[in-house]
Amino acid sequence: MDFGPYLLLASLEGAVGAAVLALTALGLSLVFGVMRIVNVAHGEFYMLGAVIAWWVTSMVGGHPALGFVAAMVVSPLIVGIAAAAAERLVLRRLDYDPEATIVATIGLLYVIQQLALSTYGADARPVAAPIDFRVQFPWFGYSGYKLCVIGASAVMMLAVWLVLTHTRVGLMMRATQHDPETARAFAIPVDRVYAGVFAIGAMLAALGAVLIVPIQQAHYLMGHDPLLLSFIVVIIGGLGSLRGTVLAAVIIGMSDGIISVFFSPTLAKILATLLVAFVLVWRPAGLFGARPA
Amino acid sequence: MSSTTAPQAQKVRSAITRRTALKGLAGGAALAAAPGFVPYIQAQSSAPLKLGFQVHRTGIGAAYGRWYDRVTTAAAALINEEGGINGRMIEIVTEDDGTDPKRGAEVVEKLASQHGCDLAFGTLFSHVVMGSSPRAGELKLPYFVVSEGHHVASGKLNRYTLQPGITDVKSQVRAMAPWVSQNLGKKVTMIFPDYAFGHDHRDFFSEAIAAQGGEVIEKIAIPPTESSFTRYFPRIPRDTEVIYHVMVGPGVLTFVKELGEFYGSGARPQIFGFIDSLEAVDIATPGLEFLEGTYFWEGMPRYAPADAPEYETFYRERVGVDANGASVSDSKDISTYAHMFGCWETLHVIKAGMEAAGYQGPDDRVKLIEAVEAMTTMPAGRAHPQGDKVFNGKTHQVFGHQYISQVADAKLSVVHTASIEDGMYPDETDYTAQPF
Amino acid sequence: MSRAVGLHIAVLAGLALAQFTLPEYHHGNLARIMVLAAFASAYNITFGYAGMLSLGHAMFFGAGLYAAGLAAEFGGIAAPGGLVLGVIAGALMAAVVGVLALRTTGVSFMIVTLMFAQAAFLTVLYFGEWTRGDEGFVIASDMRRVLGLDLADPATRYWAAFAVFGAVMLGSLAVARSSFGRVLAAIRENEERTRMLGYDVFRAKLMALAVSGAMAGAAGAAYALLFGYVGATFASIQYSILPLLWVLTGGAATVLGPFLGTLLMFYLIDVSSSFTTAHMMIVGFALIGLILFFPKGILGTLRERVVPWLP
Amino acid sequence: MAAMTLLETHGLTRRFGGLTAVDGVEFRLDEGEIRALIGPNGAGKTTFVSLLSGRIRPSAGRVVFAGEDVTRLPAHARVMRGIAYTFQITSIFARMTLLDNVRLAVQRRMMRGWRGPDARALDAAAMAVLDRVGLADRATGIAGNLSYGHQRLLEVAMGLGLRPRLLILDEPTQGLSDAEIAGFVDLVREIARDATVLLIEHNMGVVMELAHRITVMEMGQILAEGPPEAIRADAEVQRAYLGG
Repeated sequence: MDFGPYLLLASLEGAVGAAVLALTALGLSLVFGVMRIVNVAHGEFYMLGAVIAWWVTSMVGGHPALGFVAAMVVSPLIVGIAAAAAERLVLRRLDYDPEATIVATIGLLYVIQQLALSTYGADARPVAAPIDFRVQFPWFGYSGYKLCVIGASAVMMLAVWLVLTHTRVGLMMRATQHDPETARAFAIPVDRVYAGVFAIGAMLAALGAVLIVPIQQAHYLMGHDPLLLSFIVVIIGGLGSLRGTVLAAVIIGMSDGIISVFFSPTLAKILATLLVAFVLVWRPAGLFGARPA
Repeated sequence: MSSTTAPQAQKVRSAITRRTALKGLAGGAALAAAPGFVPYIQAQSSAPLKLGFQVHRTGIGAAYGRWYDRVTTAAAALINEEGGINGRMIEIVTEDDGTDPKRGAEVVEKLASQHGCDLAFGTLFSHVVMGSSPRAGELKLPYFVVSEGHHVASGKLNRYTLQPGITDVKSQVRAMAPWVSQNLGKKVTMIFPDYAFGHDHRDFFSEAIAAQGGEVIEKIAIPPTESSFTRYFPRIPRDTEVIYHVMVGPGVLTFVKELGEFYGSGARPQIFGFIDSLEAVDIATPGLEFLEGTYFWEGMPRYAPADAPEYETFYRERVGVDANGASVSDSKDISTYAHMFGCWETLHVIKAGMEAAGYQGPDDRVKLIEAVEAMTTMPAGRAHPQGDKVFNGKTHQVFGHQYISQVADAKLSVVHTASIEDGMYPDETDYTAQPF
Repeated sequence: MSRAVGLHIAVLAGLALAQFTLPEYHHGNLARIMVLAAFASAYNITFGYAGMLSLGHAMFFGAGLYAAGLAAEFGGIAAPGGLVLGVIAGALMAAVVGVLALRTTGVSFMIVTLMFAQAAFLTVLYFGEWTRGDEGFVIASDMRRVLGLDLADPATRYWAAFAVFGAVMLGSLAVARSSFGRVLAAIRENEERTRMLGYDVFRAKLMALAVSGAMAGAAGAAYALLFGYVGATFASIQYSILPLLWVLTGGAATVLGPFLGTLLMFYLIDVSSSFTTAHMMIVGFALIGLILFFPKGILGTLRERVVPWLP
Repeated sequence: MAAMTLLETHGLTRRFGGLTAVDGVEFRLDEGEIRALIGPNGAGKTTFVSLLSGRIRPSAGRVVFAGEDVTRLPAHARVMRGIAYTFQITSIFARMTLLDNVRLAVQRRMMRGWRGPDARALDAAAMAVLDRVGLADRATGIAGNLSYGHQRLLEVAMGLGLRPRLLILDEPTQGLSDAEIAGFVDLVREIARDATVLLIEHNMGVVMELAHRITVMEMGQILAEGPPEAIRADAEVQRAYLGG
């Protein structure tokens, strides 16, 4: 294929990847920003979102879109409740100690994964796309649903941004992020904010998963990759910086598509991983994050 | 620890004469037909024979493991119904290896030392085979793998490791080359996962197609952690006549769907894939319509042919699979039909080998291996529903027919059956020269 | 000889004697557990004593594993040489990673080590021509010999594992009781204060990481040579998390904790896998339960309540 | 006192973003003296001593200690040259015993490479230091259980364990009772017999009682310097600091 169309395709692919990644990483970033903890089980919430989406769509009959819309609502809701429960039962008791939280969420990762294996099984199962049309370019065809994913993700991120900046809930979150002690003094229920943020973080991952599941399949080990990529994005974007996260997701998503045009893909992955390590070593606040005081 | 060594050495010697005698009996069928042929009678035990089954119940191999498990259970039930082996029932002792080579080695130890199994069998994923096989060799435990890896025939493993139930990847791939080059095209682009299994395909097929006057013009290796594939497709050269794809793991369906989207309704090269890319996946899944008219390698045809022989139907029935390759209890639960017969046939080879060796207990393990090594041809039948086979005792590897099927009306139908000879290649090792 | 040293000698003596009484299966298990416990002990040096939570120790274990494996496969270097190479490879890798990663602390340190380990894992796959990637390769049996003894022989294997574990455990004990060990503990408790007492904190941490890397490399090389298989699985993330689990179970910053933790988790999985496929769930619950109720692990809790002199 | 110069700075400057916390400071400290550093909050005193001890790097300027330019030396190397620093906010090893706390300091002085001194010599030296600050009878207690005043003393003891040539005390009497302050003053006098002391202090009674000379900082610069009487009389200091 000629270089031009090739690049177009790589960019389209990159944009789809970036759209889902941004949503998922946003969840991780929000949790890190407000609660100062790293949720290693984030990828499993993503997986859970996909698995529940499969369940919902297979129970709802009729047009695939019906099941998909139901999944859009039900899946994040269940995942959010599960996350809030985990926050209550485990993280709060650890007093959100960063290292203890990592250990506990590793444990959570195994528990959720195994739960999925024993109930949902080991197969990768597809979910029908809510809309079925293909865009035929002169050089190649492209899934119309994928283009919709980009739009849907953008809308959802906009919604998150609006909630954070224009609502009382968002204000409480930002106040808690800024200084939990002072927030408490202003009668902000910090405990509930934490539980809420943790749930919302997981729900964003679940939303990303529902969007992806008509493209990829639900599988009990699918959480691994989004976790690593989200890590990368959140770090490059600056820990806790939401704008940085979205920006980094676009950069990583797009470059992942384009780098592999030039390098052996495995080599490209090695380079990308090393890049993240070096960014953290030399700019601990990430590329777009504020420099630490 | 190895207190059995000395007495074993003597039995080896007495077994050699037996083996010479067996050779005259021309193979598995005769052996199976003569269960009473035991030159000397050992103390008969009525306790069941314990066959250790190393299965992938968790980890990346779990989807395959489930069907290996079902087929093994069905085969064992059949063997027991028919009177067991040497008059003894068989008991399958199952241990999950987590599709992990470390746990695999531990499981082999556990089966041998704790459960006191007579042998171990059933491993699929190559890395688990590689991790476990040295331990089996050290424990002197016969280890029958069902992996289709080339590791056994390459000589990298040991005398205790055999693969008599399924053809290895080198043979499968070579058997495809003549038909592909004659019917689909000579300029091939390969898409494969960037690790050992994919590299085997790459190397063996490149060699085989070159021998047919064809050529691999592009090799696209996809990292094993990849979950979206479209961006690799532009690397397929325009003058490609055949795309050869083989993917494994949970991302396979995405891969095939995206390949379809990429070509869409436009002109496309011929597409030939290994069914590994769609094992346990329904061909009628939405998004796979474009596969209509493309070709697949199948280890054993998933959709029952109209003229299926009695033994094929019998096997299908016993393992609980319908004519479309799905579970009889759930039509959405597609089997790993192209591979799982290996467990069935392996158990029957074990049965034939044990009967030929007059196997009574762990002291006869060497005799069992020698008996299997002595096998040559295995005729198609209830014990070998996939078709007749030739076993190479030197390389411990079996060779069988391979099938090429075309997708038509969202079903696979066989268009070519490769001969066993198409998949033959020169021996790379001689395990029989190794001491026990 | 203090009672602390006495206790450790007694444990080693017990392990040496155990091999004459254990049934075959547990005999083999214990050999494996000792090698893995050496890996856990290596992890304990950085995590337990120096307070650095690494999520990348699989790369040091892997460095030792591949150093020994590749040396045997392509260099014709047999077991003792392979072990030495493994130690060097582990230490070297740790030193290089340390120089970079130690510029960060806390969560950043975890992620940097995780990323380096992931890059190392992918590198193994990338050079599949030599490593055979995920499938790995089997080490020829004539490479697995020490002084004419076959490492595949159960007794020899047990003694070799015992030697590696004994050396690593005594090394840990020496570190724990040395002035270097006290400095590491000081860094763990209060890094800034330690610096202002004149200690080169960076160098001390680097040294701890290198020692840990050397030990992990020894364990990796021993694993390759004793069990005959080298594969990418051992460099994957899972093998960075396992030593954390083992150390947490047994007790961080205790010399015997890593062994106890490895032993218990091994049998927990081994026994539970006989009746459930959900053994990883048990691991998950164990991690959560430990961090919630016994953050100091078994021996750490014991030390706090009963035997304060435990090193 | 025909003293030699122990420490001097030339044009020492530290900027944080747009803020210049320490601005071109020229400073000299004689061996054997007790110097007090005073100034209003935010004058840059803690930043200044942090530059001396090496905890933070200067943006410009030089630090010379005992004739050697130590500007580029990291903190731990300066400690080895003889600059000890006690933190403004108590910083001890709270989960260790007092003896262990002091041992760590003493050990550093007695170490050769990573080889420490033998246990008996180390214990004796550490006990001697604890005795000097009056904490010997609590040696086996856990540091974190001490009262605040005693923790301050332990912090000084760690400084002493290093046998420094220059001991920098950052607000050592903050939060102490009057009786504790009196004891502390005696202790500093005693320390000053074989070390130079630079102390940041807000308690003017302590300053006047202890200091040989006083340096007054304001807005990152040295406003005045001289013996206590002169500073007390200095109108500018009065305005800037004492009464405003």
